[in-house]
Amino acid sequence: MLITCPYCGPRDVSEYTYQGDGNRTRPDPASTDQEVWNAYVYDRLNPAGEHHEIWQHSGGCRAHLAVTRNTLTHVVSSVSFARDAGHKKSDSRRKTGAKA
Amino acid sequence: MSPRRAISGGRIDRLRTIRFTFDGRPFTGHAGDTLASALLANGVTLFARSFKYHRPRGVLTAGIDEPNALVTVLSGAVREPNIPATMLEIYDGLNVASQNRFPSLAYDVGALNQLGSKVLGAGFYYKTFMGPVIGPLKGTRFWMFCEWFIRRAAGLGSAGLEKDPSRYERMNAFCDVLVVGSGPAGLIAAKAASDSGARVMLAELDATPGGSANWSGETIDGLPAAEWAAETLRDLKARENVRVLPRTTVWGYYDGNTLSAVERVADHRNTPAKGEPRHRHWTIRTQSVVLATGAFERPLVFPGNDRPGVMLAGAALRYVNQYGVLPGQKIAIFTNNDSAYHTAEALKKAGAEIVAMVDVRDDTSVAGREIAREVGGEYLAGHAVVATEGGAQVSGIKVQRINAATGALSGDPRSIHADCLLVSGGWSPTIHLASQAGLKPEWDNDLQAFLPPKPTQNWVGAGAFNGSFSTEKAISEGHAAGLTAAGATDGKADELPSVDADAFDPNPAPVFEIKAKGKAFVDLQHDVTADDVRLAHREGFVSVEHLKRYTTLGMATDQGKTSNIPGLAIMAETLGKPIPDVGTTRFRAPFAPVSVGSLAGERYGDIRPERLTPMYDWHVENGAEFYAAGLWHRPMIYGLSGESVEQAYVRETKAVRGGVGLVDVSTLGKIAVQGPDAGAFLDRVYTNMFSTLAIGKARYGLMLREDGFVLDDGTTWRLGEHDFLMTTTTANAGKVMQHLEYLLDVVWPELKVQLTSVTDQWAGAAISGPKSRDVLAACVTGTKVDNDALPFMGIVYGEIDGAPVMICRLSFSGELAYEVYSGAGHGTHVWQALIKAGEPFAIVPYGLEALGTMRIEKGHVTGAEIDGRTTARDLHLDWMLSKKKPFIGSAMMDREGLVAEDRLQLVGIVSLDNRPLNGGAHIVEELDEANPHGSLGHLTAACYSPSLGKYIGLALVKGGKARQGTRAFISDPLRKRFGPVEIVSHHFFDPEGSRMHG
Amino acid sequence: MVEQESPLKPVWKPGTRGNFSDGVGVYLSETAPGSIVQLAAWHGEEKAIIAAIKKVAGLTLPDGAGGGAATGTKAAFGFAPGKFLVVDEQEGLVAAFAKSVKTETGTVTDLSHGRTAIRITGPKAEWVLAKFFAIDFSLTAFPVGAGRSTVHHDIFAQIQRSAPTQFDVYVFRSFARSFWTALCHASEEVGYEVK
Amino acid sequence: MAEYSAFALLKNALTGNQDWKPAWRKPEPKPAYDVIIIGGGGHGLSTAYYLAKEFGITNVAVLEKGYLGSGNVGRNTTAVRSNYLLPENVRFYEHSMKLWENLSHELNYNVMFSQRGCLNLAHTPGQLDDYARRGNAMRHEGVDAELMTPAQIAKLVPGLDVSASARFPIIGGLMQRRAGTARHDAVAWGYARGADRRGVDILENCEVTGFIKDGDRVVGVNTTRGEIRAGKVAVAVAGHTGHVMRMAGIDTMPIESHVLQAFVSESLKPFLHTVLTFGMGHFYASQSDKGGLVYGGDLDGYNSYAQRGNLPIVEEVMSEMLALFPSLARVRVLRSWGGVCDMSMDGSPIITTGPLPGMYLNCGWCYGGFKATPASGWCFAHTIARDEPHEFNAPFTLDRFQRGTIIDDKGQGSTPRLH
Repeated sequence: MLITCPYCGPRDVSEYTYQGDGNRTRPDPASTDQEVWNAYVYDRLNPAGEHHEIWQHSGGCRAHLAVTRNTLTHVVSSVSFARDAGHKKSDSRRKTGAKA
Repeated sequence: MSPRRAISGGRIDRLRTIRFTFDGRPFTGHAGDTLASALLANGVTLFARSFKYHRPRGVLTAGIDEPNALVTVLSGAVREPNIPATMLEIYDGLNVASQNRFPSLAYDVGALNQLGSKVLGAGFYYKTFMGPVIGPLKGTRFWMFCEWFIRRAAGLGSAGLEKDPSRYERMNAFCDVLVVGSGPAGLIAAKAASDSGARVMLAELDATPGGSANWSGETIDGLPAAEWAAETLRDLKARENVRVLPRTTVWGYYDGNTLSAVERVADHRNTPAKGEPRHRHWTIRTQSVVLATGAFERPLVFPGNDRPGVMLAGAALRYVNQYGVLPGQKIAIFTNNDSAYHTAEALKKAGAEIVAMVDVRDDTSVAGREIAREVGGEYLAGHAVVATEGGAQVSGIKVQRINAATGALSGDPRSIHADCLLVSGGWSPTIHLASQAGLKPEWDNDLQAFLPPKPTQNWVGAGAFNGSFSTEKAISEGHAAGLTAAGATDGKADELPSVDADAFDPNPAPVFEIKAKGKAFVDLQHDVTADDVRLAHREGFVSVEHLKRYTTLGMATDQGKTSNIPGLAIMAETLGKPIPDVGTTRFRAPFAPVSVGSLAGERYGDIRPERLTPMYDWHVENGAEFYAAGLWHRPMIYGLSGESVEQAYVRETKAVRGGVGLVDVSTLGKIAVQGPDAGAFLDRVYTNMFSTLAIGKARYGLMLREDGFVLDDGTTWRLGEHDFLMTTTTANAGKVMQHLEYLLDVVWPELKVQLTSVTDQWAGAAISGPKSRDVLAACVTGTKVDNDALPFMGIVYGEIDGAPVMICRLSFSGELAYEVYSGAGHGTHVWQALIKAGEPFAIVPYGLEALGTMRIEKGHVTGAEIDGRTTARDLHLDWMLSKKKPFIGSAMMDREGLVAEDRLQLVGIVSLDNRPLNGGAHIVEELDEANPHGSLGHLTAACYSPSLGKYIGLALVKGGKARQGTRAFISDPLRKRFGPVEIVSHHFFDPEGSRMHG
Repeated sequence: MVEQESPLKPVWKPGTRGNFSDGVGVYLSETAPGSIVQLAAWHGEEKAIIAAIKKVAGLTLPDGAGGGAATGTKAAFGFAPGKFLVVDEQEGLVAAFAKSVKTETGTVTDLSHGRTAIRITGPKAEWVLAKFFAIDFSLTAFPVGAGRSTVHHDIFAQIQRSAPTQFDVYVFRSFARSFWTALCHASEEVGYEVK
Repeated sequence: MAEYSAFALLKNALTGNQDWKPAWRKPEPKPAYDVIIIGGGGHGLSTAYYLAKEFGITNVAVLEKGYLGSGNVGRNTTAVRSNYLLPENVRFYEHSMKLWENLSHELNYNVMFSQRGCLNLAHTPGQLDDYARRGNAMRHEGVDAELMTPAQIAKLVPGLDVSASARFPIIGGLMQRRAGTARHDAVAWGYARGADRRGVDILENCEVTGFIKDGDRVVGVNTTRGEIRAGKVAVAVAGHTGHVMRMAGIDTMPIESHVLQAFVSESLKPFLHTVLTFGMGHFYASQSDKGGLVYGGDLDGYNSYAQRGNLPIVEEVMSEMLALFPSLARVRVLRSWGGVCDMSMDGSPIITTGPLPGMYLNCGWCYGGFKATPASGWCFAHTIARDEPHEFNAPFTLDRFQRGTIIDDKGQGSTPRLH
C-alpha cells in the first residue's frame, strides 16, 4: 500500500503509523461531560468503505496526514496535512453512541 | 547417449555435460536442463511419492505447476525441501534426494496406506479418534495418542536444523511498467513500453526468458521462435530503460501497484559469487503492470491418471522442443482440445512413435485429423482413456467410446500398449496476480476457463493470460498492452513481427472427468480423488471453500494449479449447476511458494539494529555485562571476577550510597520542545505546571494518556524562555514523541511548538552519591557546583576537560546526584574525565541493577509499575495532578473504575524470612502452596537492599494503601518460593529526601 | 576544543572488500561535519528560513519539498514541511543561526552530535541504497541537491544527493554503527572501498 | 443422524462411502424463531449449540451471509490457550479450555484438539519476570503454568536458536502445557452439526440487510432470504460488528476492524510440537498434523475489511521466524490469508445483553477469538437465555469503557492496533 505524503511523495505503508479515526474532535478540554469524552476516547465509526483517518509519516517527514481511504479496497483517495484538515472537521456524523 | 534424449534439437548446450546426483546415484545432463528434463533424459520415471497414500509419482508438468516431482536439495547439512524438479536447474555437484518415502523411493512402506484408502477418504479424521469417555485416554488424550503416530508419518520433505549460511537480500525498485512474463506477449510489451520512453522491468520465472517461444516450434519474423525471443531479449537488455530479471517469480500483487518478486539469483550455481545473495526479494512499485503470465494446462481426471508416465501434453512439447527429451518411446495422447496435436507432431518429428491419439470429441477439426494422420498410430475420436496399465510406470492404456456431451461411456474397453500417456484437458489462464489485485474472475464458457477479472489496480493483460492463445494475438495484445501501460498511443501495429504457426482452436470439449471404475485423482499431491469430491458433496461441503477445506483439494505445494478447475467442475456436475455458480477461488499471495529467507531479506541474521550509547565501548572494555533494553544495550553490572550479579550490584550500590558512582543514562528519551507556546503545551500534556518553571530549572513531570492512565514520567528542563528539554523513560521515548506530535499536528495545530528528538545529541552520565559534588568540583570548569550555584533541580553550564557540559542536579538514586550532559561525540571523553576525577573518591561505574536497587529503596516507579494499567493515585502521585488546569487525561481519570478502593496500589514489601524475592511473584493473605489462590497482586521489582540489609520489593497490591503495616505472604509457585512478607510504604529509604537535598 | 569521537570507530576499517569483478562499486566514508543544524519554520515562515540559510551558509535552496543545495563544504536541504537540515564542515553553525533566526520565524536545534553523516559514492550507490530504502533513487526522481526523509526498519535516515553518484545519509548516532555494518555488508556484492 | 466412529467409517468404506449424510441440513428460513443469531462463524454456531444443549432453546436460526465458517474461524492460526494475565481473562479462557478438553466427545466430531503446549519465549530478565507474573496469575486461578529454562527449551524445540550470541538470546520461557491447537474448520463444522442435530436451522447465504424494530426493540431482521422475526436477536459477527450495528442504528462502537495476516509453509516432516511465541516482536508458530508451519505476527495496523494485508508485516513475520529458527530460511511459505479482527479498545471481548432491547452482542475478540469459541458461545447462550451474564462474562460489558472498569491485558489503552 502506498500513501502519497503531500511533502515526500508516494511512500510505502511501512513508513507510516496509523493514528486512528480522523473525524474525532477532541472535546473542550474543560468539558466534564463523560459521554462526550467516552465517545472521543473509545467510540469508533469503523466503516466498511470510505474512511477518514489520521496517519503519521513517522518514517519520513513525521507530519500527520488526513487520509481518506477505502477499508474494503485500501484505495487511498485523498491525503492532506492533518494540521490543515483540522479546521474542516465535522462532528455531526455521530448519531447514537453505543450504550448498555 | 541418454535413453530418452533426442538426437538433436532443444535449447540445451549439448557440449556441456553437468554431473549431479539423485538419491545418491550419479547422473549427467546438459547445461540448460532442469532436474526433471535431465532425469527424464536418463530414463527415470519415478520421481516421488504422493502425500497421503505414498503412491509412486512421475513428473506431470514442465514448470511451476508441478504437483508430483518434489525433491529436497542438499548442500552440506542445509536442506531445501519440496522443490519441484521442473524448476531446478542442474549444476555440477547438485545433490538431490527424493522425499516422503521409507526406506527408498522404489520401496516405500507408506504405500500400505493405500490399503485403507476407502476409510481414509476426505474428512475421515473428523469422524474418529474421539476416544473413550473415561479412563486415561479420555478427553482429547486418545486423539493425542493417535496423533503422535500420525505426525510421525506426516509431512513431505524435512527442514534442516542447521543454519542456512546463505545471504538473502531485499531490493526496492521503481518503474513505470512492470511486465510479468516474457513470452512473445511480454517481450513485445516490454519493447513497446521501452520504445515509448518508459522505465521497464521484465520479470520471467524461468531461467531463459521467451516463454512459449522456447518450445512452441513456431516461426516469428522468419526466425525459429526461440531465436527470435533470444534476439529480442538481447535488444531489451541493451537498453538503458529496461531491466530484465530472469529466474524471478512475481508472487504478490499488493495495494498501490506494489508487487513482490523473488529472484533466484544463485540457485543455478554451486556457490554464489562473493557478496551475492542466494535469493533477492524485489519489492517493485510501478505505475502500471502488464500481465503476460500465460496459461496452465489442465489434466483430465480418469482412473489411473496418476501413474508415472502420465504427463501433460504441453509439458511434453516443452521437454522435446526445449530440452530435446522424449517423455516416452511409444506415446499415447488423450485430449479434449486441439493443442495436444502439436505435441504429437513435435514428438513424431523428434523420433517418438505415436501409438494413439484419443480425443473425446467426435467431430474434431480438419487440421486435427490431418495431423493425426501424419503422426500415425490409431486415431480415436469420440473416445476416452478409462484406465492406465502398469506398475510404477505406464505400460498401456485402456480406451472406450465416450459421448462428449453426456460423458457416457459405451462399448468395451480395450488396451493399447504405450509407455507414456500425454493428457490435455484444456488451458486455464494464469490469472493469479490479477485475482490478488481485485475482483472475482469471470467464467468463459467457450474456453471452459476463468478469465481475468476487471482490474481494480493499474494493470493490462496480454496473450494467453487474456485467453488469447495464438502467438499472433499474443504479440498484438502485448504491443497494445505495452503502449497502454506506458501511457503512449502512437505505436504502429504494422511493425509487429509476423508469426508462422499452425492455427488451432483453443476451445476444449467440456469434459473434465472420465467416470470409469478406479481411483481417479484430482489433486495429485494430496491424493484427492473424484470420489472424495463427491463424498464432500454428499456431506454438504458444496461451496468451493468447503470443498477445498474438507478434501484438502488445492492446498498442496502446487496450490491446485492443475487441480482447482477439474475439482470445481466435478462438484458443479454433482450439484447440477454451472461451474461459476459453485464459486470461484480468490487467489492469494504467494502465486508460488517463496523462501522465508528471501522475505526476511537483509534481516536474516540481523533482525534488529543495535542501539549503542556513546560510552558503549568503554563499558565493554570495563567488564560490563549488558541487558537488552529495547534496541539498546545497557550495562547491567560491571562485575569483578568471581562476582555474582547480586554481589556486583550490592557492591556498586554500597559504593554509591557510601561515596560516589557513575551511570550511563544516555538512553533516556530526550525531546527538544521549542517555540513560544512550549510552556503552554507542556501544561496541557503534563499533569503538573511547566509554564511557571524558571529558566535554568528542571521539574519532574507526569503524563497521562487520554484515558486517564499513566503514560510516562520524566524530568523536563527549562533551558530558555522558549526552549525546554524533555526527558522520557528509555522504553517510552518513541511513544511519547508520537503522542506529542499527534497533539500538535491534529489537536492543537495553532500552537507554535517544535519537537525534535535529541536523544542521540546528548550523552548523559549520572553521578550520584555523597561525594558526587566533590568529584564535579574537581573537574568542572566555568561554573560553580555548590549548593547555591547548583541547587536541587538547578541547571548549570560549564566544561569538563575542555568539553562543554550541561549539568542538572536531580536524583533517581536518592543521593546527592547530578546528570551531566555533553555532546554525544564528547560522551566518552567526559565520562573518562569524571572517572579520573572520581578516582580519589573511589568512584565506581554502576549498572542498571544497582540503579534499580536504589530506585526500589527510594520507591521510585519505572515501567514495571507504569504498566499501562496504573493511575497516578495507584502510584501515590496524586500530588502531581494539578487542579488548576485541564490536562491530557484529566477528564477521564476520575471514572469509577479508576478511583476504586480495591485497585492495585503501590506498596513496599519486605521479606520476613530473609530470602530473596522475585519480580512477578504474587502476594496472598493465606498461603496455600498446593493450590495457590487469592492473589492480591504481584511484585513489580525486587532486590537485596544493602541499605536496609533486607530483601525488599515493590508491589502492586489490591487496596494496598490500606494494607501498609500488615503481614502477607509471597506466593510464587512458578519458582516454588513461598514465605512471609510485610507490606510497608514504598519509601524504604530516606523518605524525607534529606540525602539528595543535602 | 575537544574532537568529536566517531561512533564507527571499532567497525571503521579502511580498505577494499567484496566482489570487484566490475571494479569498485561504491566508496564509503564518514564525513564527520563540524555542524549539523535543524531549522524549523512556523507555518508561513519557510521563506524566511530559506533566506536565513542563504545569509548564514551561502546556499540557495530551490522552492519545493525536499529542495536542497550542496557545495564542497556546506549543504542544506528540506526534509519535512518547513524543516531543513544545514550542514557545515566547520563548527559554529548553530550560534550563527541562533542569531539570525528569530523566535517569530522558527527554531534552531543543534544536532551536530546527534546525527552521523555517512557518504556513499560510486556507480553502484543507487543499487546499494535501494537495498535499504523504499525510495526512488533515480536521478530524475531524486535530483542532485535534493533531500529525502525515510527509514530502514528502525533506522531513520535523512538523505541528500550531493552529486550525481553521491549520497550523504544522516542517521541517528546511536544507530550509526549498525547501519554502517549493514551498509558494508550490502556493498560486498558490488565491491566497496572504505575511505 | 448417524454417529461418527471408527466403526461407521469401516461400515461406510464397505458400501463405497455412498451412505454418508450431510453434516448439517440446508433448511429454508422459517418466518420466526425464538432466537436469531447473526453470524455463522465459530461463535455464532457454538452459541446456537449451547442454547440448544444447555438451555433447551432449539427454535433458533443461525444466519450466515456466505458459507458457514467463512470468517475468522477458518482464518486463524488455530492456537488454544488460557495464558492471560488479568484474572477476568484467565477465568474466561480457562473455562473455554475446559470445554475444549471434552469438545470432540461432546460434538461427536474430532476437532483434533491437541494439548501440545504453548511456550512464550523470554529474552530479558524483565520479560521473564513479566511472564512469571502472568504464570503465577494463572496458577492462582488454578490454571497450569510453568517456567522453562533455556536447556529445557532447547530440548523441546529442535532448531531453535538458543545461543547466547543471538540478537535477543532466549533466557527462559513460560509454558502452558494444556494449551495447544485444534483443527479450525472442524470446530465450525462440528458445532454446526451439533446444533443442527438439536434442531437449529443454519441458514447459509442469508445476509442480514436490516433490523426490524418495534420502537427501540429489535424484533427481527430483513435478509437476502426474506424477513425473519425473532424474540431475541444475537449478533456475533466479529470484524463486521460495526457494519451490522450501524444497520441497527448504532453508529459507533468501541471496536476497530483490523486485518491480521497468517501464513502456512509447505508441508515439512513435523519437528515443532508446541505452539511457540517470540518475545522481542510479535510472532507465533505451530506445526499442523499435515506438516505445514502455521504462523503469524502483528496486525497490519490499520482499519480494513479486505481480508488481505500488505507486505511489511509479511517481511516482519518472516524475519522474526528466522530469528528463532535460522535453519528455516530455505523453507517456503505456501499461503497467506487475512482475517478481519474486531479489535476492542482494551483488548478484551464484549459479551452482553443490549445495547438495544431484544438485542444481544458478542464482539471484540481481537485475535483471541478462536480459542474463545466454546466459552464465548457458552456464555453468550447463557446471557441470551437468562437475560443476564454468567459470572464468566459479567466483566465483559459494553459500558466498562465509560465506567473505567477496563480489562487491558496488554496495558496499551484505547489504541486497538496495539492490543
